[in-house]
Amino acid sequence: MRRRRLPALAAACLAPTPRPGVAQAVTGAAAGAVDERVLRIVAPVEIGGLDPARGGFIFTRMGVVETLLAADAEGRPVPVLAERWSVDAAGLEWRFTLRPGLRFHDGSAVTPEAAVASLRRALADATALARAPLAALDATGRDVVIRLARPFSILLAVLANYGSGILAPAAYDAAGHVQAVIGTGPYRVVSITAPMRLEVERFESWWGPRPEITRAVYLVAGQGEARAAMAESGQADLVFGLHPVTMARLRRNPALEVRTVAIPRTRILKLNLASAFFGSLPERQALDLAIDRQGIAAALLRNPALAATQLLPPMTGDWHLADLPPPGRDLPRARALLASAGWTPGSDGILRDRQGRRFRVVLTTYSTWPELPAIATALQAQFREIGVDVDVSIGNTSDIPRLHRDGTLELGLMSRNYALVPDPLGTILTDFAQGGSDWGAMNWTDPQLAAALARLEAAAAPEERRALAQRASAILHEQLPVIPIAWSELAVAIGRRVAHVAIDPFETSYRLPDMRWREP
Amino acid sequence: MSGLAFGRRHAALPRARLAGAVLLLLLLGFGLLGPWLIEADPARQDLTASLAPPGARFLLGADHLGRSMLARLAHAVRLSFLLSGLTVAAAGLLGTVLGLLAAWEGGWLDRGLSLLADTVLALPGLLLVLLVIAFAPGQILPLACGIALALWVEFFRVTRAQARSLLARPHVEAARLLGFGRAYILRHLILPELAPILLTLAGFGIGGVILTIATLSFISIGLRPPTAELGGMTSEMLPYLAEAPFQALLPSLFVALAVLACHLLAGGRPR
Amino acid sequence: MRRNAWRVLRPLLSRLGQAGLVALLVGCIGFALMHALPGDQAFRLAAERYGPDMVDARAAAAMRAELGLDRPLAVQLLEWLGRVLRLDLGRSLVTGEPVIEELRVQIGYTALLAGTALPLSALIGLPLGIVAGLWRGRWPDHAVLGLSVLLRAVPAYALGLALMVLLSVRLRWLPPGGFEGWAELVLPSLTLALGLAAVSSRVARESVAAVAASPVLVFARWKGLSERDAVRRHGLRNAAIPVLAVLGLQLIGLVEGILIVETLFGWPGIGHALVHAIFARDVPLVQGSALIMGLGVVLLNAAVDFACLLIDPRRGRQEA
Amino acid sequence: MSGHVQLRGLTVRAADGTPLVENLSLAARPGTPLVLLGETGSGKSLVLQAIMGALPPRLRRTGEVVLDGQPLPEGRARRGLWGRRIALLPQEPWLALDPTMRALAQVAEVCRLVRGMPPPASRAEAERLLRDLGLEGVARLYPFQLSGGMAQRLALAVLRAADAPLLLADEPTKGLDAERRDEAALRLRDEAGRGRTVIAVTHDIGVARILGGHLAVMLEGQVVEQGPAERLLARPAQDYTRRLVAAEPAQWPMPSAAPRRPAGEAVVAARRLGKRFQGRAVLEDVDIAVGRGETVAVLGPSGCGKTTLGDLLLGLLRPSQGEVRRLAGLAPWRFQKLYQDPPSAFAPHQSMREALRHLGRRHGLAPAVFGGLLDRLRLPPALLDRRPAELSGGELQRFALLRALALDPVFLFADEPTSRLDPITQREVALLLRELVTERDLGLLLVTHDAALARRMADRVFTIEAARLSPAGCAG
Repeated sequence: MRRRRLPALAAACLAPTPRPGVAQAVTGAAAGAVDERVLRIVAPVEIGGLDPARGGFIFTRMGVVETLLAADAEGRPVPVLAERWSVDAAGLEWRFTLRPGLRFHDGSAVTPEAAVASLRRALADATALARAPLAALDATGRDVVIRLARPFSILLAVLANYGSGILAPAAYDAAGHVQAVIGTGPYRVVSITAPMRLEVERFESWWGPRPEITRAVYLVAGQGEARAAMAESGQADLVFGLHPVTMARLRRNPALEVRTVAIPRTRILKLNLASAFFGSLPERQALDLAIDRQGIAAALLRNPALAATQLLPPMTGDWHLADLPPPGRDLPRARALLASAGWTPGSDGILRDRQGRRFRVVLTTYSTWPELPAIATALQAQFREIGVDVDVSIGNTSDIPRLHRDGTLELGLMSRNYALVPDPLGTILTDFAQGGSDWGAMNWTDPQLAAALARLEAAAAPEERRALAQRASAILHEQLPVIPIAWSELAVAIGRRVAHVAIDPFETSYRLPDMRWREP
Repeated sequence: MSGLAFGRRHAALPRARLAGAVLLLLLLGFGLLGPWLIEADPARQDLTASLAPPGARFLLGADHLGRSMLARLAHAVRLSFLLSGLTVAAAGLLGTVLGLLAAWEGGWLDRGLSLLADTVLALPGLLLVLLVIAFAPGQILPLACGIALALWVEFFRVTRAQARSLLARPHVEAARLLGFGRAYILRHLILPELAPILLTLAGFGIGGVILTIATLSFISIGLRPPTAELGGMTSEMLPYLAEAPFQALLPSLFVALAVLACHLLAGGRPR
Repeated sequence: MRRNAWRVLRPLLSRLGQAGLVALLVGCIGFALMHALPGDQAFRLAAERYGPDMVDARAAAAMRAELGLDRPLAVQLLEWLGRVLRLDLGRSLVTGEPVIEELRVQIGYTALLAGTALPLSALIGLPLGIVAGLWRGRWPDHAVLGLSVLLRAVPAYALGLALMVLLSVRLRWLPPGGFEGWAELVLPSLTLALGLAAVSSRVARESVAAVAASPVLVFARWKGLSERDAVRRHGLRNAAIPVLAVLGLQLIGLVEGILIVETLFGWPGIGHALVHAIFARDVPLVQGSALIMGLGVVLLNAAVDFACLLIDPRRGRQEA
Repeated sequence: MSGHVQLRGLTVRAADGTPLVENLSLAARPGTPLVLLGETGSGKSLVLQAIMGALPPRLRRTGEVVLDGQPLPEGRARRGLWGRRIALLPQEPWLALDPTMRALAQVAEVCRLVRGMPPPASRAEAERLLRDLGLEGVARLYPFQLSGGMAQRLALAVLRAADAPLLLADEPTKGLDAERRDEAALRLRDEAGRGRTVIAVTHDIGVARILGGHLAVMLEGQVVEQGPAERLLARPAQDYTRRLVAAEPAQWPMPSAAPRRPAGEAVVAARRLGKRFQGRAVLEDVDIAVGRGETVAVLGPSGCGKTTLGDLLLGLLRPSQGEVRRLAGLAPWRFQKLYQDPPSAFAPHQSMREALRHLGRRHGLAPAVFGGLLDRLRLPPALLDRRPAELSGGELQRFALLRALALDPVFLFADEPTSRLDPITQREVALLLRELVTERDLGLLLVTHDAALARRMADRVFTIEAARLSPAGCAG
């Protein structure tokens, strides 16, 4: 289908000079046979900016920007820009050797110096890499050399994070702002209409096998209904961020394939253990027992298997405790636990402690994930049954870290991604070591867990890692610093035209180079 | 007067108004009496009954969380009318007072207020609403204040224009000459003439506010759950349109009915 | 001649004053409210910039330091006003791009949407209104009234969704989202236009009904003109004057509609930008986009003023 | 040119069957105007509408209208005669002319669309028609830029363009001041002189006198008397006609011939008074004083600034220069005003009783005060419960007098107090006012455009011309 480039026309009228950065135009037609077909991806996440550290995940997913290495579906490191790497015996000096003959999209060569420059920028920003204990960062010969202050077992996972993407020196302006996304990936930017649209075309000098898809567009549609309609009308080939309810409808559509992949993301309740309500374990256990996870998973998420038995889902391997019983709701036990903690029901059914204070807490959540407000409402009613009065406050994503910082958060319902770096340890470390963090525990420390995590951070042997991870998960399960509610799955509606679609559970890439057009 | 003035009135209008009044009364009755008569708790959930069709247990079916639609609708209608009534009252009061002031004082005050009103009109009303709501998300009063802040202009403009022409009329001048003070002129000469127009405006306003709240809920700035409110329910239920069209459309239907009633009652005149 | 020039200049000057006030008000309201709001601006900005998974206190601290958010408010406000005078709207706090650059593309899209929706609404609303006004009290009048009330009773987003489901999912005539060609423009502009037409058809109907009963049209008939000539030559133009004046007011509805429609259809316009900027506490972008929208309304109102001057010779000459 | 019209048993009934025009049989022929004279509500306008076939939809007509021996067709077919055979000069033509179209175009379009002339010829013809009526200067002006008289001539030019043999005129002088009124009436007579059949409707005897021709006096839907105008106006046979003729100001009794008391102390006096509106001087260097028990009349065409003068004296307007001095030590409400349009001077939703009760409460007046005044002004107490819309102009004007007199005024500014009233009522109200001046020792400033009225009412008469006040000459 040929579309007239209408907005370009409109934009051209108003913007006589080409903008560097946001509307970069790349001249030079793709070599070889011209394939008119354009792969269209529709997702809810807007393009926040050009910097890999900020909203850069779009460019990594679309295959524009690459990292030194990536993770496979099991989270194991695979080479990308670095063809191999090595570490010294002390686990402190890492050496990454770049592939020979790498080119940036502007034709310039990829040098270790350029890679180091990009990594330095990542270090200076709020990225995953910035949390690693880096002592020095150098380029020698074809190698990028990273020296650590102490052993850090998840360095490879951190380097696979989009924030560690490598851009050409020409991508930065004098002040160090990213003015154009000049990466190394299989696709290069044709145009960006921030924050809604990104168009890419095949980069003919990519180091890997030549992809079949020549052009692709990333289009943002914020409304779930609009996204579903775009899938149904055949306007999009891949649609991400489907509402669980619409999934059922789309499944009935013969022109679509709806695929779901379990992802290491969990909806959890964050509790302030310093508050008067959740300080003792029986209180937390009571809340845990009051939750009807099966009901929530079935009615709101439309997949009973998503009811969380524990914090980390099965796909996290070492971290998942295999033999836990399915979650059960037990209101009498919950009430008994609360009574043991000194809470007795008042005349209105709401619990009171010995000072007569009501068990009334504010549950803070946000609507970036559309299911969260609904889950919060369900929890509100379920907690009401054991005499806990919950006030739901729906705000912005940033409310949870903010309230964490000023200590006023009581209950937070949130969706936490445990694979920001492909190894869950990266996230678990920040969330549960050292008294918790913005998206983790609040005012809770467990020396045993801290010790286990510290050993994990340094340890290397797989057998020991597994034991430690299991130990850590067991502690989290028993102590309940956060209460898991439901796991997540990534749902994608796939149109007729494309084949060989692979869904990355770590959401780092759309795997465009692997896709093929289905012959008509 | 020559005979030309005969028979120009539309016979249809009073009938439409009557229909609007009846509809409004029915809705109000549902909203006021419903919560008393219907024993079901609008917040009570039964996740196993999610989206249950209308039947013996749920007369109008259940929503996605298994709550009684009937109970929720009754509470929602009451709240929506209360909220929009409150908002329109606040906006109407502010707009009318300022409009009278501008018409009466004239001069700089008039010009200043008019310019301000025009300017507020030029701003996106939603901006004001969003900003005020952001002070206390999910609460009723800021929501009402925010909408009122955008709504007063309409009352101001109409009041000012009407009051200006009224104040220039001989009977007001005569009243002044006869020794009547401002209070008398306002109370006995201006307000009785303004009242029907302001009521019409209020009717449209109430309908508009219900829509605005529904729209705000749609971009997830509404009232806190589990508050039952028509706009919030509309957007809450929207994803379930394909699975449970009846329950999903009910709140929208009530919004439409409420707005329709207000419009019919206010008369077919545009603002 | 001087009087004639004044006739044109005076409304323009008054609109210019209004534009100035819009700028000032947008600056101050945006500023005062944004800073008085609960919630930490740095956290909000970080949430928008780094994404929901990456926002934390560290990101917020980085934002705070980078943007100088801890300077005195008065300094920040004066700085903004000073820059506006130099036509510099500053940089978006979220993306770091100049606001004017961010808005430039979006203005184009919004202008495109509004520019399509307005004529479309006129095309829908005016003929319906004229028919209703000429056949007042009879069935076409009632039908148009019912349609208009119905359209005004349905929230804009519900209307948009209904059109989306009907025209793109069921009938597959139009794409439901995106913004790449004329086809994608149809649904959002139709949604907007229907909402506007609901009002403009009523205005047109009242205006036509008033003119139809006015001595002007009666005299035109008495002169011997046929009904068609009478309506065409004396009815429509006189009826157009109030319609045009109300059109100015309609622009306000346009602004509201644009916010909703752009959000619903993911149209990358200025309304969409404004909603996002408000959520993210991106003050320069809020100020910039609200300013542009406000000035746009003022500009369009000035155009309406001018059109009124053109078709209504009484305008501006009344004092003479 | 043909144009013989006969009305045979014309009857118009309201929807409930009440006759509004009853069994009217009249004839009109070219050259001799037929004038229907009567008060508001006498049904005279309905006769014209019945001839046009433009009666309001709920009225029923019986009887026949015959034009040149043929009964006029009904319904849509009658419409085809509009402009071509029958033309109707509208009341207040400045409202009926298209405000957005230039004068010439309004005439030319009739030539083109009704008579089918080609555009250039239409323009030439229109220019000729305007010239004939002395309107050559206004071809490019819009109706709102024309004076009332000019607008009336323009409307006439429009009708002439279609050249219909039958010209109907509905209150052709409504809203015009005295001079323009005579001019308009003369022009209409001129139309008849050109061989047209003219049927005019008026409540103004002066207009009927100028038009001449055949006069029919109507009362409550019936013709009470008819005949040649000259004879009828000179020797009316019916009582009603007699009263109507006597109601012309020129026929009123002169103020008592006895030497009038010298005017008392000045209640209001102005020195070197001037007023400018937007740079334009409306009044300049005006010296005027009104004494107790004295009536001062100010005469002038509409828009000359006479109302402004009154408002300045009352203090409703601030003078641009000079000063106004009112009798010291009096409450402001001892200076009162009577308005031109009586209904607009009352709050539309208040009954008279309510309005007076409020007034009494405000000033602590005993109910007896109002009782006495009701008797004096011959207002039946039954009217007290009516609202302004349910009262006639004369009754309202007397209520206006009542509420003013209740405050024991020393000065009264009467702004054309009788110009909107029917002739007989006008006479009653005006003479009542004259009596009250002496009785109450009032200072009265009367503003009017009717010279005869001024002379019958006032001790001193001034005219305003070019913003300056001067004593009126002996003429008029």
